[in-house]
Amino acid sequence: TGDASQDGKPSYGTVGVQLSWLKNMQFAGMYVADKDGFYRDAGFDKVNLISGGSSATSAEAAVAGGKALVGVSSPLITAPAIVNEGAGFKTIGALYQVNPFAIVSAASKPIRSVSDLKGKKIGVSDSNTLVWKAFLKANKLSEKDVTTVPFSDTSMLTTGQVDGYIGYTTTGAAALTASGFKATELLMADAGLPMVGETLIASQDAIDSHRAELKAFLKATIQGWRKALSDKDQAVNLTINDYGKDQQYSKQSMDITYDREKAIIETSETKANGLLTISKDLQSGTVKTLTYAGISVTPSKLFDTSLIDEVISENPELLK
Amino acid sequence: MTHHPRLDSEETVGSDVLDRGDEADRGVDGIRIVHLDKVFAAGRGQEFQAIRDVNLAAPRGAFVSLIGPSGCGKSTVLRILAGLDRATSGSVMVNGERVEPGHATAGMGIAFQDPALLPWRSVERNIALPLEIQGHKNDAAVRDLIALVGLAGFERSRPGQLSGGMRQRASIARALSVNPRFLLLDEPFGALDDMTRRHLNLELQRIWMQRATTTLMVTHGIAEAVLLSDYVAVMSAHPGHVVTMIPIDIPRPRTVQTMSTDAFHAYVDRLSGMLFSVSGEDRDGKPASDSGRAVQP
Amino acid sequence: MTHHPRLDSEETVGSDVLDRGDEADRGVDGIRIVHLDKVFAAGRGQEFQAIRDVNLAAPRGAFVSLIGPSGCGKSTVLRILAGLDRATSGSVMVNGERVEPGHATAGMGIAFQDPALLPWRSVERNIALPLEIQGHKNDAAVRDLIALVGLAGFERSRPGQLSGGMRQRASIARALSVNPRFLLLDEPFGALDDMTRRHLNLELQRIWMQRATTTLMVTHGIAEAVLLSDYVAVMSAHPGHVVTMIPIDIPRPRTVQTMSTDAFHAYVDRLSGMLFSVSGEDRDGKPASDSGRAVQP
Amino acid sequence: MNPGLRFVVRRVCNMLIAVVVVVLLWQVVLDAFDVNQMIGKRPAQVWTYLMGHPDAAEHRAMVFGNLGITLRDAGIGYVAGLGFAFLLAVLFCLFPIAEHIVMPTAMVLRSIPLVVMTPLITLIMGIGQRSVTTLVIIVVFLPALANILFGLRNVPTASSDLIRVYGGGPWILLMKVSLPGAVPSLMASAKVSIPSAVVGAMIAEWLSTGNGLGGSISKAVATFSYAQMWASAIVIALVTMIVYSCVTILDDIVRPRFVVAS
Amino acid sequence: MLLLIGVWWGFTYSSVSTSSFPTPVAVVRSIIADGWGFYGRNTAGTLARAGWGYVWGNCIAFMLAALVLVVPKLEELVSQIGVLTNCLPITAIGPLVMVIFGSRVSAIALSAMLVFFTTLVGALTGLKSASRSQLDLIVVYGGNAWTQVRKVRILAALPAIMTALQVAIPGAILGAIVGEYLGGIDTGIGVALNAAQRQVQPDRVWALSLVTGIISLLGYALVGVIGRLLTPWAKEINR
Ligand SMILES: Nc1ncnc2c1ncn2[C@@H]1O[C@H](COP(=O)(O)OP(=O)(O)OP(=O)(O)O)[C@@H](O)[C@H]1O
Ligand SMILES: Nc1ncnc2c1ncn2[C@@H]1O[C@H](COP(=O)(O)OP(=O)(O)OP(=O)(O)O)[C@@H](O)[C@H]1O
Ligand SMILES: [Mg+2]
Ligand SMILES: [Mg+2]
Repeated sequence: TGDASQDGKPSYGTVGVQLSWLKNMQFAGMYVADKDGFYRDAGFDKVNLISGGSSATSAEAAVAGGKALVGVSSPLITAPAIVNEGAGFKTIGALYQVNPFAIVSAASKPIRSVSDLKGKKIGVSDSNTLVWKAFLKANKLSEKDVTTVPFSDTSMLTTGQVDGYIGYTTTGAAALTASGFKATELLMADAGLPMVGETLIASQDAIDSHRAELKAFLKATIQGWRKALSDKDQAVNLTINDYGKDQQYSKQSMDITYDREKAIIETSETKANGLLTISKDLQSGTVKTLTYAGISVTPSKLFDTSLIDEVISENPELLK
Repeated sequence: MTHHPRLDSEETVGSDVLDRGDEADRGVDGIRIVHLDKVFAAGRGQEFQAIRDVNLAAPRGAFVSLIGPSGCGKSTVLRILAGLDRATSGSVMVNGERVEPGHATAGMGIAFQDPALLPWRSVERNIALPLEIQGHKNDAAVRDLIALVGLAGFERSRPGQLSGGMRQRASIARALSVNPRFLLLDEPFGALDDMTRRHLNLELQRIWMQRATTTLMVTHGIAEAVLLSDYVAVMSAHPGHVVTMIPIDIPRPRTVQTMSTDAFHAYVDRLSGMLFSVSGEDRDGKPASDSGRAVQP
Repeated sequence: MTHHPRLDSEETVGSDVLDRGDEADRGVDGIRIVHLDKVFAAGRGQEFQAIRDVNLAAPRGAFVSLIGPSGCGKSTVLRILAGLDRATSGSVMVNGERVEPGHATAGMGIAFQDPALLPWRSVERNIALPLEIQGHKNDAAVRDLIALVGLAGFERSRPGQLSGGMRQRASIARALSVNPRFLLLDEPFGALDDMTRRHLNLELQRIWMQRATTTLMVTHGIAEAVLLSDYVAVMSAHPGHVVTMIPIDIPRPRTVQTMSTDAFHAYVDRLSGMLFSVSGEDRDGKPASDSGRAVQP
Repeated sequence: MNPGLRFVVRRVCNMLIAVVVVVLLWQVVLDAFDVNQMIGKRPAQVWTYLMGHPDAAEHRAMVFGNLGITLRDAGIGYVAGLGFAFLLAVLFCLFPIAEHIVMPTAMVLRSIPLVVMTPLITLIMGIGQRSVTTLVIIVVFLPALANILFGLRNVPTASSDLIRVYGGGPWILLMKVSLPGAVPSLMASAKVSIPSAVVGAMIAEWLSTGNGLGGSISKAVATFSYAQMWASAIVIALVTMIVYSCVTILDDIVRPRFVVAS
Repeated sequence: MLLLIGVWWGFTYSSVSTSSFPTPVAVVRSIIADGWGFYGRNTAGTLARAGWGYVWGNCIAFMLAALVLVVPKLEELVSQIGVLTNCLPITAIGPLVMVIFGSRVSAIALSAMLVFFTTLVGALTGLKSASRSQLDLIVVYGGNAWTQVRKVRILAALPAIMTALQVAIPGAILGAIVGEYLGGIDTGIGVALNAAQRQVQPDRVWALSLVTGIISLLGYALVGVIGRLLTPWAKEINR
């Protein structure tokens, strides 16, 4: 719990946030919250946005090790951590309301439905093994119906080594199309796998003893995302020219990504309940999906929505 | 090539050896070194002239010794003759063939100043190496050579298990293994006791007489040079230069007894005097000062 | 230790040197080698006895030369004296201290049979190495030694840029750099021409007389041994054994002139005879046969 | 006890000591850095996973099954990579010009991350054993090549002079001098290449076939199965260490035949 | 080198869609288009990490090699630890390194790890290459094992060590890139590579790889030249 400074405003000092990937469009709301001072206003001296990368479990590791207050992750990692290790994490909010995973395939040889999958060769990177397993299970496909190979680069699709691969809808087909390769995708969410994505996780310890801090963070993050969703130029600009500057992202593909993201962040549910919230349906849907992947977990073990609910109810302006 | 090398010697070279009837096939073109210069890069952009304008001619089949103060360039001349180093200028011919750096002269045998045995090969296999390279094996010859240099019983020893003198003897045997028509020896007997040395001297003479091998031997032993040679060339230092070449007119075969003749002693004294005069001016035996280091821009 | 080493020599050793009034501090315990044996493992489980029951005693401050046929074990004795090899049996004392393998005898200088210069160091720094190891620097001394061995002008050359004889001279200078109280020399002048050799012989005598250095020199030059030594030890081969030790009773300082005295010649002839008799039975100068290889179970 | 047996016993003891120290180090480092127990499994936890757990037999079957695949991949790659490096080094010795063509290529190949290379390789070789072997070769190849080449080139001038004066060409120099002289370097490459081959095989499995320990380890990390990850890692590490020890023993036997102190 | 480019050209020209494997022209164009601002910043980051990794890896390797020299019994153990650091896949140790060293230093740690073993083995082999007589020389003048190390062994080992240091260069760079690839870092070739891959920009991916290759090549050549300058005697007597 932060100290109250002289003017009565709480001060939480500097905290770290472990992102799930490089600084790209996925975290635009946080950039806005940082740039426009929402985090500062909430009582943080500084919020360090720590880039992620190809190391899949960095968020859990950072949160467990105390290096980050909040991590951005996915139930597909958090749930096994809880089940396998009895880890004290909880998912306290979710940005994506729709399962972002999709099977990306060439438009010339499209995979548009589950029935198209038979006999195809699909590239699956290790971090997506679970969701693929769940997908097969949910659609009653056996390992024999489709060939699975490790996936390293989209060139495997463009050179025809695979017929499709599992990627994020926000970057997958869009980026490919932007690069001149016509691609289509089959959203897993449309194939019986509801799930939240880009979840915010915190350790049970933080939830118990740093509740105010977490709530302040959630509030500022929601503010950031609200601004980002209403001001496309700022969001895209911050990504390209500031936070992700060294990657020299192309504006065209960031624009596409923004639009796709917006669609899965702003759903009818979040319009009603507030950004980052997770409805009961979505919770049980996520848990069902996890069950397909062989991970049995209950919603109450995986989620703790009490903080986000409190934040929304305490700050009704976040719903307007 | 008709150009005749200029020799800074008092004597002229050639006819006396050709008179020897039993060696009719020997020409006048055994060794022919003309205006030989060698400049080494001495680091930091500096240069060091090791030998300057070295000239030397000897008939085919002759035994020539090269004596001179330490560091005067004897090994340098020998290495150029062997085709191992490139002369800065000048030319070298052996038995009628021009020596090209990097090309081996056919029928050459050589013993370096340092024995250069391959540490993983036994004595026997070290001696057989030249034959192996040239593709003919001759175990009997190798065995004879081992006995000749007194290494019988050590055929299978590795060089690391030999004494210094034994290594040197192995290296001599190796030089002889190819039945050379042209033999280069760089202080071959330096590490041997007098007894062994004398024995090998006489053996060397025997082999040389049998095979009419054109031989150049670098040595520090004046007596040894006189005992074995048709000609003894004397070099001065800094930069190295052949100042004279003296024919040794003592009948062959020479024996241990030869060494007590007056003629022999006269040659030895004369060569000692010469070596003394090229070596330095100091009566007390101060050595050639190596300090006059020629540094060229 | 009161036990007196048995010497297989005709002479007994000691008193004549002690008589020399100017060297009153010299004791009788300069070098004391008692019943020394060395057996090498010769591979494939075989053994080779290099020396057997070597005994040798010389007073402190004496100059002892060791001569013998190539491969008789001279270097082996020297390396054991230097504490570099472990004797199979027997004991060795130097200047009153017991030599322990792996421990350096204080105040020792040594020149190996092979110069063993460090290729990355200049001549100057190679010579300064022992001083550096012992933590005292003495640039002036190093400079003097370089001049003494005639390497002035080559201070900064690396060993690879020197001739064979020059390398050997650098190695001698290095042995002298520590102002040794005990000096071991293994054929130190083998690669040098007579002139340089004689000069260095006399310089060595001067230094030895100044500093009362107990010295053991392995050499193949009988004249050199007589010129420099108080005692000359003669070794026979297979296995190596000191057969006799002859005191040289010629007044000091000896000079080039000494070498033409009758006394000198008498010693040289006597030693040659001895060396001859240990070297082999064959009149033609056949060397010591190395074939009697002692293989022990 | 006969000397051969004593030698083996001593080496085995050394090996055991190394294992004990590594296990201690493992425990100590994790404790010292206070690594979370979920991620940094301690020796005891790995032991439980493999031996004490109710599903231990299943775990063992999985880990050792994958180990077999990885060892096969690494072994093939090791032999091929080392052989290839050796052949090229020999080629460079005979035709130095070849070095100027191949060396830069090898360098570029070595420094491009395999994640980028893999799609190209799988495209050419197809997904399977051939591309795994190719990837292992890329990892093993350069250090081995550099070491062998260094050994082959490190010929005393005196020895090469000797060959030259007797009319021996590059081939004879190579056979009579360079190769025997390079034995220590060859053995050093053989040693360095062992861990390289193993890690190369695992990377290749991860990126290309998804089989073996390489595949299972990264899948385990992705699904937060750290006990499995650690168990796999430790097993492969131990096996590699044992193989390395064996080659070291071989080295100790072979080397003295070629380097004789003079 | 030209040959290599030729093969590349031929390959990309003939067989494959250029959208996945670009031609050399496309790669060069991409380099020019991205410009100094992009490559300067990213390579500077990677180079700094690789440089530190190189320094650390080598320092640790040398320290351990020195330890082995003083206590020869440790050789087996030390090299086994080297083997250990070198036989674990980055996917396994990556998370661990991130946890232990923190994400920012992890690239340096990985780079150091890849450098460490090569140098260790090179140093251990080299330190044994001093000749018997050179070591004897030190003993007779009262030097101890440590004097032997300082005056003889290190210098005798220098040629072998320089080779190891040369081979370690691509290792260091690769380690840094993979470290960046794993995460926690905002600027660097590894990050840019990862981003470009995700954004499906094969031109840039290959351009970055090429730049990496060239940097390694330069570093390799540089160390080679330094090695030759440091060991002028190596081509002289070479006993
Ligand atoms: N590689 C080299 N670089 C520079 N200088 C060299 C090189 N090799 C030889 N020299 C110099 O050339 C001169 C002649 O050397 P060389 O070996 O021919 O002498 P040498 O007459 O054989 O002497 P020694 O009788 O001592 O063997 C010496 O002064 C030596 O320093
Ligand atoms: N490491 C070794 N292993 C086996 N035998 C050895 C070893 N070192 C020396 N010997 C043998 O010991 C004998 C004596 O060698 P040593 O070097 O002492 O001879 P030396 O008297 O110095 O001869 P030289 O005058 O030729 O130098 C030789 O026969 C040699 O073969
Ligand atoms: Mg010479
Ligand atoms: Mg000797």
